[in-house]
Amino acid sequence: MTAKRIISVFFRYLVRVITLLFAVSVIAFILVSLSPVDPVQQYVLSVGSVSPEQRAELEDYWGVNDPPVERFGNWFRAIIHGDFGTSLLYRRPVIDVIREKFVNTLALMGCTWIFSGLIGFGLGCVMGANKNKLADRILKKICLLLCSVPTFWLGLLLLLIFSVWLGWFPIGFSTPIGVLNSEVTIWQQLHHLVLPALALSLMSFANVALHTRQKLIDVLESDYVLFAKARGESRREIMRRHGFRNIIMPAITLQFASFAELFGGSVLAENVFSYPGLGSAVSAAGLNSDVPLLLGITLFSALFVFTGNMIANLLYGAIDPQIKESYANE
Amino acid sequence: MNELTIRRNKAGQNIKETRRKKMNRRTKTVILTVLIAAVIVSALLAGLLISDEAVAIDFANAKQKPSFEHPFGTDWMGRDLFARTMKGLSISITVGVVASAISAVAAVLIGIAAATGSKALDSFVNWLIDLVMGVPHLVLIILISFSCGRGLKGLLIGIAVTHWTSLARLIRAEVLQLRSEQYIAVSRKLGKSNRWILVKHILPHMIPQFVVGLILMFPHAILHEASVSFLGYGLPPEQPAIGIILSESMKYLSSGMWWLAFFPGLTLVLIVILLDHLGDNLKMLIDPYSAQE
Amino acid sequence: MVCEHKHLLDVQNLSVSFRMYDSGLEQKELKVISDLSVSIDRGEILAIAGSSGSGKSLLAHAILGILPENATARGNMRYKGEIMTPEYQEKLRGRQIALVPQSVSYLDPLMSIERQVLGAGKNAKERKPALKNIFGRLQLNESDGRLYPYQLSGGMARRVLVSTAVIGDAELIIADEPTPGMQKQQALEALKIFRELADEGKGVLLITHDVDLALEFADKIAVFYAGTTLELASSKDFRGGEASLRHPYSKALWRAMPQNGFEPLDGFQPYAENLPSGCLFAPRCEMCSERCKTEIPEMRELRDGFVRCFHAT
Amino acid sequence: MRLEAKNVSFRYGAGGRKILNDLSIYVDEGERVGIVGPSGYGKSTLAKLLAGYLPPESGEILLDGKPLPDKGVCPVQLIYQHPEKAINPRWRMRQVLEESESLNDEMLEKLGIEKQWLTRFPRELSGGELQRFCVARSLFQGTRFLIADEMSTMLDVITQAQLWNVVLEEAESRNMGLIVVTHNAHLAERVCTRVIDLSTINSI
Repeated sequence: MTAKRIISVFFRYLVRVITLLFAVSVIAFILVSLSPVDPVQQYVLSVGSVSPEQRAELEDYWGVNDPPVERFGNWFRAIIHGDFGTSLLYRRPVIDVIREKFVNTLALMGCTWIFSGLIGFGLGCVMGANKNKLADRILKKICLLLCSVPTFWLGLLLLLIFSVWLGWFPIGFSTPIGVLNSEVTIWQQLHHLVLPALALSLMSFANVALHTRQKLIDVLESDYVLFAKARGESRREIMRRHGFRNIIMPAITLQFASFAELFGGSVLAENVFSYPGLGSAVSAAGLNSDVPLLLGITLFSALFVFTGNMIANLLYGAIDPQIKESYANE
Repeated sequence: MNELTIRRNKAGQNIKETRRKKMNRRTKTVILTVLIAAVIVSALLAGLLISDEAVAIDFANAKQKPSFEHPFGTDWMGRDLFARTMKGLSISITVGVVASAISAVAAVLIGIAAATGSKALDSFVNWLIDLVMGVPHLVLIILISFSCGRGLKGLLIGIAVTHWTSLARLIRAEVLQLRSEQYIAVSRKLGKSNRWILVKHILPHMIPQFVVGLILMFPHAILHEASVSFLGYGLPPEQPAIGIILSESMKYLSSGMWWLAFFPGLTLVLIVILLDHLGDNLKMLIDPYSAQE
Repeated sequence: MVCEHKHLLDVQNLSVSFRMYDSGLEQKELKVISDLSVSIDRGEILAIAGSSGSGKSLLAHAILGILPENATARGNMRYKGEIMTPEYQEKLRGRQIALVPQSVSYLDPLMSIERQVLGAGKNAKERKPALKNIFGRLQLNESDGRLYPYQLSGGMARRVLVSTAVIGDAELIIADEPTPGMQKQQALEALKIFRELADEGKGVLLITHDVDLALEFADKIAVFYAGTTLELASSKDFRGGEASLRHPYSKALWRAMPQNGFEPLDGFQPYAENLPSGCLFAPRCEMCSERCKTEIPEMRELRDGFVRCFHAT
Repeated sequence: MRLEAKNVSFRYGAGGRKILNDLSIYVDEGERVGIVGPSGYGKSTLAKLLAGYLPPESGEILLDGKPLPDKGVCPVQLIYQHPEKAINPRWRMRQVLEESESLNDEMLEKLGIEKQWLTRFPRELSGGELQRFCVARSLFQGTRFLIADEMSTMLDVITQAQLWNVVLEEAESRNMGLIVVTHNAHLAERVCTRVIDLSTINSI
């Protein structure tokens, strides 16, 4: 693809992402303003008593009595300048809260993403290669079972077994209690990361494995593999030249397209292990009607997912010559 | 069910042989489907019929291990866990089924509209699907639940809004492919209107997909309902939803009451697995080609 | 059918049946090829002609030993006089016996033409120098090697598929429906390569539903009907008119051709699910006797061709 | 009555190569016109234009002087090469005939369609039998012209002869116009009153 072509395709996606993000912000704002919970009242509750002037100033700040479109206008303009407002829960700018907690969530989702990708893909290949043999039937049953298990219950079980009974791992939080943030060693952080990551990975690798298995079976039952067999290619050669090549890229593309699922899963995992990432923050924000934080995280998560989808679409264009050509003469 | 089979051997003579026709797969699948459906319906009814005093607080025998009298044991307030789980399960199933029904109907309408409507409508629907799939499901459900004041209504709408997208995309692709078939073009040349073609050609093809898609949506919806109530959204705390029972059990994990977390989750998983099997079996019955394993 | 000199390929009473699920999810046994006998020698083009969808492609897959799992094959096949066990078939596939498949869907969509024609493993490097003149011989130019299958026109795809067989220097080439819906001139042009290969001493098995084309091009024709061969005749027998043919079905075929009588025979080919006992053509044959209804006629030699009928003269 | 294409041109997609260019052809009632030529030169495209399945890029298709109706029952019916693609796999064969109200004993008997086929699904019948249903379906009251696009290419020689004898008989008895698209020159000579080589009338 010529450079000019790539840029124009990238630009088209950028426009699409921007329109989608704008739509997300509009819908999120509408949903939030529909809520019967009055943000000012919520703030007063969390702060304790508030003098009438302060209340008036707060109402003005929230623009409670302005028409909704205008309120959205102010809020949106603020966001463009990077001012997401301050979080009620953490009493700090939403941006800082998100930046700090995103690192934890990224660590959790990152290793899950890699772990479930590699193990899922590997298992999927094993299952697909010996379809309906013993190994395939057993692994398939296990994967199907894992897909029907809710992530949070899985987390509870892991907590029960490894923390309560065996005591190998801490009950929760990403850093040991009572230790200042600065002194926390990397090992301690990893130590707290294992169980939530395990819980999240067990479910997502099952999905990847089943998808890969089905894709490999379709490839191995295709005409061109039959023709490769007719030309005397050994089973191993067929797997390498045709099987692997034809499923590796769709698998990678699927991995990038699964950010939404991953984020959803981490919300649950973080809550079970009270792991201080974006996931637990968004559910806490919902419970305590911390509107700015809720909107901030929603937007951020949408951006995160759209980026993944964009990479997936670009990757898909790169590997499939037919789609690459359709870009070329568009 | 005896069936006379005539098998030819090499020499050309016919060997007449009666052989008890083993119960063919079709009847086996039908029986299995009915069985699973019965179990699910009984779980649903059991939950609804359980009286309130069965789940009443009874501090006398609080924190009891699973015993014959209390198969799932009791919680820190002495409430019988088995009764609460069954009640919670029926709520989960109802919410899951209703939410899936709503989203399945929406998926069909939007899917067919996108496939049969104008190009602009089609690209708008695609954009809408990207939008809904863009925000992680749970975040969207939290937002919707927050906007409805965190009641059952918010939970239902939340799950319905996040589940229709994949089925809509599947139905849209299926209808688009069907409309390009030659027999549709022939039908037009025989003077048939678009409506006639939709009813006589396209819908009979879509109904099996729709039914199977709907059934396969139940497990996901139930899992989502449990997850959302686990996070504290959805039903008020005193209602015994599986998610709530499990989230409350977290506090008592370290004090050794493992049964509080184990059994409710297990029953939920069992119901989800049963529903998955129900979906697969129905798929085998309704649409034999695609289910040809 | 005992014969002294060894054929390149000799198929004796081959039967292939499939385990299928019908709508009622009941498992049925579908006999797609029943007691088929056919043989090919070097330097000869044998056409297997019969209506499409009656299992001819399966014969090619049976010979190569690449039938799907739910298929079972009985009867014996010999290549150069040696029984074709699965291990022997595996050694032959792609080296001694080459398949030219029907459509471009038999090419890997994500691999360039050159890499696919060269094939896998060590012999790919050996074949590299030969690639240039193979492409030349099939009117493909060097640059076509870099294309992908979806970029090929119908004609180019067919020539690429033929080149995969030619490059391997196989001795037996099986072409499965190489000229779908082509006009006579175009088809003969596309098949010219197979005549060259036959003249170089290779055996060519041409599977087609176009009887017309088979008569013009092949040396010998095996008449395929409901999964079995009814007659093996040289093409000059067919050109010689109805009298020189043996089996009543071959005669009916000859009479039904537009350029002969265009007179159709009544009745339909039987289905693989409920094949008649005895001779498969019995229900439609006017010479049908009691024996035909119960006994399967064996292939027997008649006027230096072969026929599977008790009454043929 | 005459079915006519006047100075018709066509290409697939905006950038595609022009397949038919300024082509004119006509067929009168009772005539049987063969269209022959190498495969891939636009025979099937012309058949689809004449039957109103594709709008020509330029030029027009006239039936009895008036443009072909694109709504309602079309008196010009097309029969495809692959019958299994032209029949809804989920319908029973009876429904296929009911769609054009041509399910009557006389038609079944004429086309040699056996009663027990009516309750079967398309996948349980052979190509020859399916093609008979396609022919029966298009021979309803209003049909004036029948276009057979490689109708018997996939069939064996005997089934081809059976099918054509039936179609010719019906065409004569109803004085229908027939267009026979085929790559088989022998078939064209045998069946048609007049044979046209596409390359002679297509200025490509």
